[in-house]
Amino acid sequence: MTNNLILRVVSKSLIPLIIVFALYVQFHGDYGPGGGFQAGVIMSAAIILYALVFGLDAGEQVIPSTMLRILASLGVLIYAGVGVVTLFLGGNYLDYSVLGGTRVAGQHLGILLVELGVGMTVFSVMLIIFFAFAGRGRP
Amino acid sequence: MDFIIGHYNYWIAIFLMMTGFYTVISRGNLVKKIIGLNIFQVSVFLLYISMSTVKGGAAPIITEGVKLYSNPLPHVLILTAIVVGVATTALGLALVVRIKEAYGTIEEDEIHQQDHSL
Amino acid sequence: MQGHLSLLLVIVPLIAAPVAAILPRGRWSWALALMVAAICAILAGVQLWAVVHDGVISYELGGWAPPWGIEYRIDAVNAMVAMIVAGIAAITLPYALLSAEKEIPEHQLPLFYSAFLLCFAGLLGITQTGDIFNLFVFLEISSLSSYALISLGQKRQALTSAYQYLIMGTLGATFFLIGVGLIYSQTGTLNMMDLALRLPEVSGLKTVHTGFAFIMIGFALKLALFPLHLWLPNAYTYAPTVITVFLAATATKVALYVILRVLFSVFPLDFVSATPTGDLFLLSGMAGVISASIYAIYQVDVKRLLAYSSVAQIGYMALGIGFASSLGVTATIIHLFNHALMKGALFMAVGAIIYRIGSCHMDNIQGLGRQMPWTFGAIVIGGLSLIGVPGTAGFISKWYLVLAAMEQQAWIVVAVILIGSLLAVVYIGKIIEVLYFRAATETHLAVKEAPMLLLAPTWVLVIANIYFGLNTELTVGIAQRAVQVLGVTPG
Amino acid sequence: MIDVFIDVILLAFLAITAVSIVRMTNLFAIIMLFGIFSFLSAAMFVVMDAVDVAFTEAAVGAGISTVLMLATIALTRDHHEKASVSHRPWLPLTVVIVTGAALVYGTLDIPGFGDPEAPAQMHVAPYYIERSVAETGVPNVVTAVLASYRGFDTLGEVIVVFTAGIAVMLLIGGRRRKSNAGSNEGDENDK
Amino acid sequence: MSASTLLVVTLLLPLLGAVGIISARRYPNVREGVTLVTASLVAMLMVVIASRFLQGEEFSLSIAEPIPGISIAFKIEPLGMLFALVAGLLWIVTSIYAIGYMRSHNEKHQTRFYAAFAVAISCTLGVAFSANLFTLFLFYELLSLSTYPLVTHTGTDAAKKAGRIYLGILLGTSIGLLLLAILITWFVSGSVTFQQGGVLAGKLDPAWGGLLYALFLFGIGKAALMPVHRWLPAAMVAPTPVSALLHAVAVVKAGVFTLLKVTIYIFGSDYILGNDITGVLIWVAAATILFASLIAMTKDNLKARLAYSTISQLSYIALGAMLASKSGLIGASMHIAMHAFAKISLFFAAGAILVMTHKKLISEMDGLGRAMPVTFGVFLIGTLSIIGLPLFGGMWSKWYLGLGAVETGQLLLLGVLMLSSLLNIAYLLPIPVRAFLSKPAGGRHYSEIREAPKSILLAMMITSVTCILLFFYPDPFYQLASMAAGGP
Repeated sequence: MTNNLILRVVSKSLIPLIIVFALYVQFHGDYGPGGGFQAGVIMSAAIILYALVFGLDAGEQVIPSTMLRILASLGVLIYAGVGVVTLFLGGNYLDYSVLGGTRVAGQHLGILLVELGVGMTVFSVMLIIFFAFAGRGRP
Repeated sequence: MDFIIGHYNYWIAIFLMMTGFYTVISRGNLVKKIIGLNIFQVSVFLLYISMSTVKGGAAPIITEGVKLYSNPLPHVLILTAIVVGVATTALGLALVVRIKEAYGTIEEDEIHQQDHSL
Repeated sequence: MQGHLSLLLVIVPLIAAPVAAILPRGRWSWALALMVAAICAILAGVQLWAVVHDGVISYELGGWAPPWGIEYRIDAVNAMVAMIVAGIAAITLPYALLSAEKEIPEHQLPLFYSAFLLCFAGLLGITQTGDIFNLFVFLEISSLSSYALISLGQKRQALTSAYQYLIMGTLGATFFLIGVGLIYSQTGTLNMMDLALRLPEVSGLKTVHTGFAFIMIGFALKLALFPLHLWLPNAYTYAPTVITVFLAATATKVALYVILRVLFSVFPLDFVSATPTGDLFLLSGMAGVISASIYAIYQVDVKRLLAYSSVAQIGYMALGIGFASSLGVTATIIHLFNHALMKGALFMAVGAIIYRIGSCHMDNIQGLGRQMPWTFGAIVIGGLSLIGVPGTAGFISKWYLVLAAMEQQAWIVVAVILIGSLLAVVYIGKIIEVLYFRAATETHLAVKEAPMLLLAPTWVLVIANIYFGLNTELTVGIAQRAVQVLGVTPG
Repeated sequence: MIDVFIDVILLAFLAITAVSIVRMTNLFAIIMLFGIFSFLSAAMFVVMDAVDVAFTEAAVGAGISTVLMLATIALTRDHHEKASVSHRPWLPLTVVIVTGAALVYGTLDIPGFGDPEAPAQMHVAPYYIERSVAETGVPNVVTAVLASYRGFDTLGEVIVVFTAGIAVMLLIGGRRRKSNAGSNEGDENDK
Repeated sequence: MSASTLLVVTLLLPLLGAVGIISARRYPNVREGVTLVTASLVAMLMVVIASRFLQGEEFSLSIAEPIPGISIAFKIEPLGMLFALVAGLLWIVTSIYAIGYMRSHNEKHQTRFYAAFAVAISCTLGVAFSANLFTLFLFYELLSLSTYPLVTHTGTDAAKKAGRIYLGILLGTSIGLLLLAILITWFVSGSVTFQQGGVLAGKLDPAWGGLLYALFLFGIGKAALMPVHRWLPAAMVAPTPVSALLHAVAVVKAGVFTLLKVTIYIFGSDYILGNDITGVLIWVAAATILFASLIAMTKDNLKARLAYSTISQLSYIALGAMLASKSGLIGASMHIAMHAFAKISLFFAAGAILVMTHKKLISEMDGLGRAMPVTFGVFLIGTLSIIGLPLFGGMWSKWYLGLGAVETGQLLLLGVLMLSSLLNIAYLLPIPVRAFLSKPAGGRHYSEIREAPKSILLAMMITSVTCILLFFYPDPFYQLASMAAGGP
């Protein structure tokens, strides 16, 4: 189906929208439903769609697997790292209050950061899994 | 009557759980087992969320003038549980793929035959 | 400050895992894992010391006071279990280097060690936490990673065993989740101490009973308590040797710890004693000891034989719980510790044989005892400890267990324990006779003793088996302390 | 009353889907039904004011899981379950019935559906609703609890995802090896 | 050397010997040298310890205390001293014999043989010196394990089968019954330490006392009471020196020794006599004496006959123990020594015959006496000592056993003892007599048959002469025995 013109055009225009939506979900999680996890899934969906339409190799060229592996680890490290930072700033583990000037500011920043970590890991792991399954089928 | 109104939610959730549970322990097809597992878990989520709902309560997003909210804690727990669930599913399916490659089948009893006919 | 220590115990391997995953070489990841395990062992030691000397440690994660935030709460019980887990990991990893390189393809080693660290962190997380849902999360971390690790075994049965374990394990975890949900619906809290406070007033409710039952069944599955043990023999037989060693020595112990915790410190005693829990544990324990030991006798694969003996040993621990007397639980906790030592040593020794000839099937290992005297020695001493010969750690556990049984006038149980030991004599004797008193086949005359890197860790555990058979201040002392903490009524 | 109505309808659909999943043997159809099942439950979550959960369930259950299952049967290339009723069905059936009965027994004195006085609603939860904005400045209480109050759980959750990634890479990462190593040699030792 | 160091050295010496033996496996002569040196050192140490002990020195030592109140500890008391003395003295003799035997019989795995032998001795000493039931049990088990390779030495299927029966019965009874008995003892009395007068008196209802004693009686499989005697005849497939070790030096003696220890220091003779604990059980011993003798008569295989003779002789000791009267205990204790020397002479002779003529069956031995006068001379002496005629050490133990029976008014038992002596005559005496007097079958001459090698002859002479000496100088054994029995 990779040579279906309409499909290509539609998806080309669709993918950016999906990504924007993902970013919205990522950063609007504080106020509405959503957050890093959902955002990660949606973001990965964008890439998966791309890979489905333009072929697996094209998909893997967008984000090489080593890159994914590093991103996945990075996400975890960001999350856990925030905790370590709070430790060094004299708080308990993952006590964001010490991150900013005020408690609330600190909390806000902390939540933002960890959600980012979540998003990264989920996004890249979803892709890792997808590519693993899809790649297994190839001759 | 009130009792039933107040509980049918749980009971149907339990019914769903048991269909999933049954699929897991009675079926021999490895993929279907995993689907059963998913149904089992999703229904457990239903049970949790049923416990969190408050009649006339709003979604737990603080907004002006809303007094009553449903209980956010089970929501959080279930969010985590959902993620755990999908992780398990992915791992399980990956195993199924490998088993298919190694045995050429994903039917439990055929696999047993192969291992014991040796 | 001690709080931070208890936290680091979990966080260090947690942070190390992703790093290990992206390192380019297997050996680098191994070095990292080894370092982490060593650090954790030290931390666990300090924590144990601290707990024994200045009492319970409580740590508020995220700075939120329980029950609103998650709490780490360490007393003598989980401090000891954490010590076992960390210690075994630190002893297993030196062993892992060669063994794993032999059984796992090089390009997978970084991921392998990453998964190992995740499993390790998961188990520690379970022991440390004071929050029952957080416990579930870390349970899943350790479970998922162990499914993956088991599936890496060399034979294809490893895949099916891993799948079987995945299904069983997930069912167990879901049962636990259901139980937690039901309990929550009546108490509105997830913190164990808080639960202990609020359960007495609702302990009459049907919901609480059901919840209790589901939590128990869930972890009985994880513990491989007879008759829910079906996944264990396969998993232990086909997993890579290192993993078998690690899981056999730690995973079931952690599950047992959770059962102890829930049974004695979360739920009120009169509630538990009102239920038939004790008798069920006794029944399953006795059935497990006898039947699993008999199964073990008929095994032809040494790893599998030891796996069945593990089921039997779990039965002994169940007996101790069943008495619900302080003496019984003491025995259980002592055995929990000692069994980690003996099974660790035995599986390591068997692993050394596999390392040399790539199999531990009775037909292939004939007469190897003469070629590999040190390995053989380890098996003999480990076996004696398993049988419970005086002078070994195994004897101590059996001694306390039998005394506990006599205290309850439970003469049948006494008989079962002794019969179990006799059956152990038979299956250990079988291994020893094959290894030493049968002539080695020509092909095996060339086999050399296992390398130092495998022998040293094995013998550390072997010597531990003897040391803790002669000096029990540590084990018994901590066990009795733990029993006080759990608040088991004196028998 | 209307919400009760929707509620009942959804649950009925759920039940129907679940049962037909058990009964059918065409894996492809089963997976599709499962997708529907988790969509329905997502809708159910919305009805029960659990928007975040609904969102996630839709994205994961209906999305990721379904895709993965399809990928799997695409790889394993058999779309039909052997009608394996050969297993004695009464044993699992009894197990299931006993378990179900136990659960129903357990719900008998659980507080009614949506009861605001239920203990679950009384003890810990109110604290979050009252204080989260003041303490974290995040109006979405779920996010606040998820990321801050129970932030450590969420760290665990991320680790779980990561673990799954590692596991899948270990199992089916990289190209398929020609001979499934270890599958055949060494088997003579198993019986 | 201080008392405790002396004790440690004695226990460790054989182990060091074993290490030396293994490390010298390439050089047979060195290896045997090590064996002899170690054995003689041990023998000397025994004599030294015995003399210092008789001068009233205290030997005690505690190594570890695994469970509060239960320690791995050693303490020499008269009975243990007696047993250790016998074992220590006989090891050197056996070693001398073994060297000759193993070489002329050119057996395999000699290193394993000597090493295991040394370990077994060390365990025996551990049993002898143990200060409490726990320590005794520990070494009792180790003794079973360390003798297993000796029993299965030849490695034939028969040997393996024997080995299985051997371990099966010994470990089975010890774990199933003896350990249980120990646990119960601890449970009721809170102590497992051996002490004069026993620990159970007043703690255990006499009704249960008999049951507990039965647990001990059958739990101590090494004492080979019927019906747990099967392992002893089975084990005769082992090489003769091993049989010597089993029958005379270590194993069975460890069994009856344990029984005596339990009787004297756990139950206490007063407790037993006062409550008639052993009233019924004593007949088990009596029955064993008679049945074993009868079975012995039916055996044509020399070693088998000797094995059953051992079983009946052991029951003398068990019987003496259960009489629990002063003389009875003295007799029992002395019989450990007397029977040891007599029986070892018999086995040495049997082994010599086997080595030189490869004859196992008694019926084939007519006239051999002329060809091997020394060997059969030794056999004769052993026989007479077993029977218990004057001029031979065996007489003393029987004498005191008889007295014991009279003291306790058990005249029927006295009858049993006399009857069994007649049976002894019936199944042992014919062997040397026919060997010397009757003609070889088929009228041929054993011109080609010569006496056994020097070392074998030497060993046999030593033991047989000792049998006679023990008649004239029963001290120090008598002294130790009477001390053990709680007399002057």
